[in-house]
Amino acid sequence: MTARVGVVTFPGTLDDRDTQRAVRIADLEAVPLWHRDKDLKQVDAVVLPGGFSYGDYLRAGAISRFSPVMESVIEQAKGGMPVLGICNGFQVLTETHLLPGAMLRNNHLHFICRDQKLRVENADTAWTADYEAGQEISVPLKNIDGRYVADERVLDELEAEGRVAFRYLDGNPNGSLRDIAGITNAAGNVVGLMPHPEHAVEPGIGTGRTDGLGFFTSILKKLVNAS
Amino acid sequence: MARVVVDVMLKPEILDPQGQAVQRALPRLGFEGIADVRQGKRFELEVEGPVDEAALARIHEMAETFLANTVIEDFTVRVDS
Amino acid sequence: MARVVVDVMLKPEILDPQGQAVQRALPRLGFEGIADVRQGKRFELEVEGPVDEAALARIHEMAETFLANTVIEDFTVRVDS
Amino acid sequence: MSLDTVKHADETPDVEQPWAELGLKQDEYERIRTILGRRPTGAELAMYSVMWSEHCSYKSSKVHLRQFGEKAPENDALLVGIGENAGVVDVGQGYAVTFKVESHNHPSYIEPYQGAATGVGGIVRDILAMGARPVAVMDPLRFGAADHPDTKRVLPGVVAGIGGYGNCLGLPNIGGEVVFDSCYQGNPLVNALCVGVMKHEDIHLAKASGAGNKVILYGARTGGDGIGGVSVLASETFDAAGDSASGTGKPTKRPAVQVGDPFQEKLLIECTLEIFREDLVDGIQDLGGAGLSCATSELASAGSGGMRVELDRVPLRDATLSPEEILMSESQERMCAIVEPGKVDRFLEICEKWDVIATVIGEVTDGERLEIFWHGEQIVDVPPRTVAHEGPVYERPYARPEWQDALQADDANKLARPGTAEELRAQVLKVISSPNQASKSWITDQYDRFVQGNTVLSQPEDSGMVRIDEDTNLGVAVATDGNGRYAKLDPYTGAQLALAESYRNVAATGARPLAISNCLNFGSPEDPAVMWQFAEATRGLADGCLALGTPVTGGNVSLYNQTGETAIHPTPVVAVLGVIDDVDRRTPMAFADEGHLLYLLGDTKEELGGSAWSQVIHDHLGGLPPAVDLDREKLLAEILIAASRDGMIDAAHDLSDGGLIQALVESCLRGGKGARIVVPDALDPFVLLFSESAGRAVVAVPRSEELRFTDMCGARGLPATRIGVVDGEELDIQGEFTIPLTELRAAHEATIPSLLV
Ligand SMILES: Nc1ncnc2c1ncn2[C@@H]1O[C@H](COP(=O)(O)OP(=O)(O)O)[C@@H](O)[C@H]1O
Ligand SMILES: [Mg+2]
Repeated sequence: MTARVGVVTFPGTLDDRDTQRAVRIADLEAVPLWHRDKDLKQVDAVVLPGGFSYGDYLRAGAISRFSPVMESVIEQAKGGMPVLGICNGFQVLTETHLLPGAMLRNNHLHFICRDQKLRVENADTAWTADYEAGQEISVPLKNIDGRYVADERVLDELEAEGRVAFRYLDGNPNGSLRDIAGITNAAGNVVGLMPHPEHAVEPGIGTGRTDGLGFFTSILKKLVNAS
Repeated sequence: MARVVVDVMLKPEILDPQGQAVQRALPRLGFEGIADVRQGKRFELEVEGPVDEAALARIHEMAETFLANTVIEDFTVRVDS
Repeated sequence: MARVVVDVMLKPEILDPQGQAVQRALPRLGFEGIADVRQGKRFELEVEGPVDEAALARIHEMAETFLANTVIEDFTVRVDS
Repeated sequence: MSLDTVKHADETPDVEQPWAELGLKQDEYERIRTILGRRPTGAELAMYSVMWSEHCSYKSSKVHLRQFGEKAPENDALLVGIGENAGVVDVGQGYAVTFKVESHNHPSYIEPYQGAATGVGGIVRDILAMGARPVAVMDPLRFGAADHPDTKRVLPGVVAGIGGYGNCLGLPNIGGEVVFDSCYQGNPLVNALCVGVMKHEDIHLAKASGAGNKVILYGARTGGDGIGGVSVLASETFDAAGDSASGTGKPTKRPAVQVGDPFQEKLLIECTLEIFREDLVDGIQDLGGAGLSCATSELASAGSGGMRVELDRVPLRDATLSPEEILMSESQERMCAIVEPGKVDRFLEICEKWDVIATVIGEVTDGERLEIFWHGEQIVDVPPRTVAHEGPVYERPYARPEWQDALQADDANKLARPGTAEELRAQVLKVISSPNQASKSWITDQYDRFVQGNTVLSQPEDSGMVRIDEDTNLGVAVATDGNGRYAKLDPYTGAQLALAESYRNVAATGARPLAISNCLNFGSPEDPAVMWQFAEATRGLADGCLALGTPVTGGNVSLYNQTGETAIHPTPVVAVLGVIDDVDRRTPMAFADEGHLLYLLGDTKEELGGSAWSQVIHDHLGGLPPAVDLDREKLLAEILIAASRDGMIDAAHDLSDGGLIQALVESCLRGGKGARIVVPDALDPFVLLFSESAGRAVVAVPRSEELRFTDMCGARGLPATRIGVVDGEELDIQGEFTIPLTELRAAHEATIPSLLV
């Protein structure tokens, strides 16, 4: 039996089909979830993919956060279900306050698309167990609202608890405080990051690297071991 | 130091996708009775020296040539009290 | 129909690169004497029915939960006169 | 003003009508009266005027464009040719690909962000209307001088608009062009290309047939934006932009600028694709220039029977719009579908699912007229063909300009050349850091090139390439090219050079060129010299396509790109589409492996006319452009494709503007490896580095493949000269100079950012 990973589509989601592909490449079953449905179809984990849900109008993630599917995701996440937010998904997670902080316009004000080097700081989350702490990976980064901010108290807390999951290396691409590229909740089941692991899972496609596959193999192991 | 506020809004006849998206979301969030939403920009300028007519005229010009794109936007300038 | 304006600005301690970019450009355009610029959002809401205290309270709630993200932004609500 | 009904028009033949303000000529207005047997109503006048504008009717260009059909090469791959929203090409395995390049030049000058954004939106809807899922975009751009203050306004806005719209739609931007030249100062060229993929059976056409079928308008509400946009912005000079006439002669000032909503377009794409999957439409048309006037008249004209439309049913954003304005509005993100009555409910359901507004606005009739009603009263009653397909056609006079001879006599090969190795080195650095030759990554990094997870190659590679089937690895490659300087020196050759370069770029990545699309950007057709350039360029392109066996599938013409008497350089932009059976076999441009041997393919002659070197070092434009040899181009392409398929080469880069040195610098920087170059005895180092002879490429060959590769070239008769090896951390032109990669990178990459901050 393999595990079922739900991939949510909001209006304006872009990377849902790519994320489903990445899930399948890791030998998991990809289950499309629709924003209007509260029903999570008994999935074992959920990915909120990248894109511009609701055009990123108002603020990135601000409108999607109120969708029916998110009511269920929030509830289940609080109960321990693994949830990964990539880019726009990360923005949704901060808007729901499942993860602290907020995402703002990049400090240089431009959209930026590049191959981004990261350090995996926390390899104990549901989505990073297949990496080593301190491992350096490269995955595509592409966004305009990628500047992570939170107040000093929250940042210190994140650092103290080891909840900074990923940090930018070789130059901060957007002004994120403390070079934060992604964070986790205290339980390690909810993880959000701006770069796109689902676009680094096949050789020859995109940057040609497969450094992002570990997110999906991590969750596979976790779910299969649990069952 | 005095503060001057420049509000920049899309002209009424120009499509405002952002305002529309907000308006359409409101009923779902349980807020009824908002017939229209327009979203624009607000600039707060901290002005050195006195905000006299000359200063306001300059800010008006700045708004017209730079802060707003008058092809699609209107603007207002006012001293914040 | 009455208009209510909600202004949303980044909290003062949060870096505002858009405002900074505007401010940096001003001297080049020949506008001196602006010490600081902050850029925020302005929402114009057309409200059906009377804008009484209850209505304003609802709009306040809407601003707090939706129009602004209070982790990073402050807001004000006022009836447009 | 009261409603100008058909009946009223019949009764009041002598009413003065604002045909001149709407851009119609006296004889055109008379022709409308003859067609209708009465004066047109205000609504009819509005429709004819936009549909007979240069932009929609191609009245000046049509007689020349015909050659693309007349000289079309035999080609089984062409499934849908010129005349539809976009051409469709068979790429095998049951897949069809549609692609088209279109201009949004004038709007992008007035409002760079929105002009460019809606340019992307428009071309994407054209592709969608063919039944295809859009899979990639490209953006050939041209701006005024890089250091001109207005370029600082236009360029960042255009780039942000293309990125803002395309990124939000989820379409990878896989290539394009950025060219600076003062000739584009008041007339930047913003061309946009979209590629879409479908199965053969999913091809849809823009026609309304089957009496009783419903006409459904879906997408955004109709507003007052862009009214007169077509005729004022795209066809005439636009001094009066912003207060174009509104069709009724009312004093209202409607903005001619359209604002795009990429989020709405994304919903429109997904909704439309779901509608296609369930086979719910008979005919479909996007709304672009001329809005509903265009969509209704084209659908009715292309189909059988007539059409009846209740215009008052159109959902409006602004309730005060008059029927004329509704017909002319260019509000974005709208589509029009013809749907059988039994499928309407399901159609509307899918629209509701995607939050897309959809309204039945009329039906197909068994008559022959396009009839439009406003609250029950008839305001339009026309034969649709006369609006959409039988507009005026002009045989504009053309003549080779007097200055052409002097321009060609001003030979660039006679310009002063560097006297020493030191000077040559300095000129190399100057050329590769000049705005046209410098790295464009400051721009292209603002575009998402990874979305959809199928991008195999993207800028700065020779062509963009996307995988279209995950199981078989089938892929398509597209490149766009154009060189206004060459075309100015000789428009016939210039157009062929654009074609040859684009063709070569596709082949360099290992894909087999199949078909072309083009965007012809020129000055005023009323100037005989411009018209001559246009005639020559189309003739060159048509002849070239015939020689290469790649048919023209469609394209776009943008005229009136001029300021006062001064036209832009004639700028035909050519897009070539190619297919590759296995994307794993693609050839990238990067020199990535030390020890690989560098071969220069083709002949290098002394050809500096129109070259980057002549522009950067001497600010010179004169002489003749490089000669074209299309048989040679074909041979080169065959070699590049075979070498990729059989794994004989590891990298390839086509040679074009900037010559060999430009290609070497780009391939070295891309791979992070240096190269040692030995100048062949027969060649002068300066000519080797800077000549822009066509039909050339540089390739990196693993030593183990050298014999096989050179044997192949020898057997086929393609000159292949070993010029060096991938090696070290510097570019070493032996006996001349060396430049460390770090210095090259700094020179190549610093220019564009420094110009735009
Ligand atoms: N330069 C050109 N080469 C070939 N076909 C062209 C060219 N310009 C326009 N066409 C064709 O003429 C038809 C009408 O073009 P256009 O009005 O731009 O279409 P649309 O309104 O769908 O964008 C299309 O089929 C287009 O491909
Ligand atoms: Mg079309």
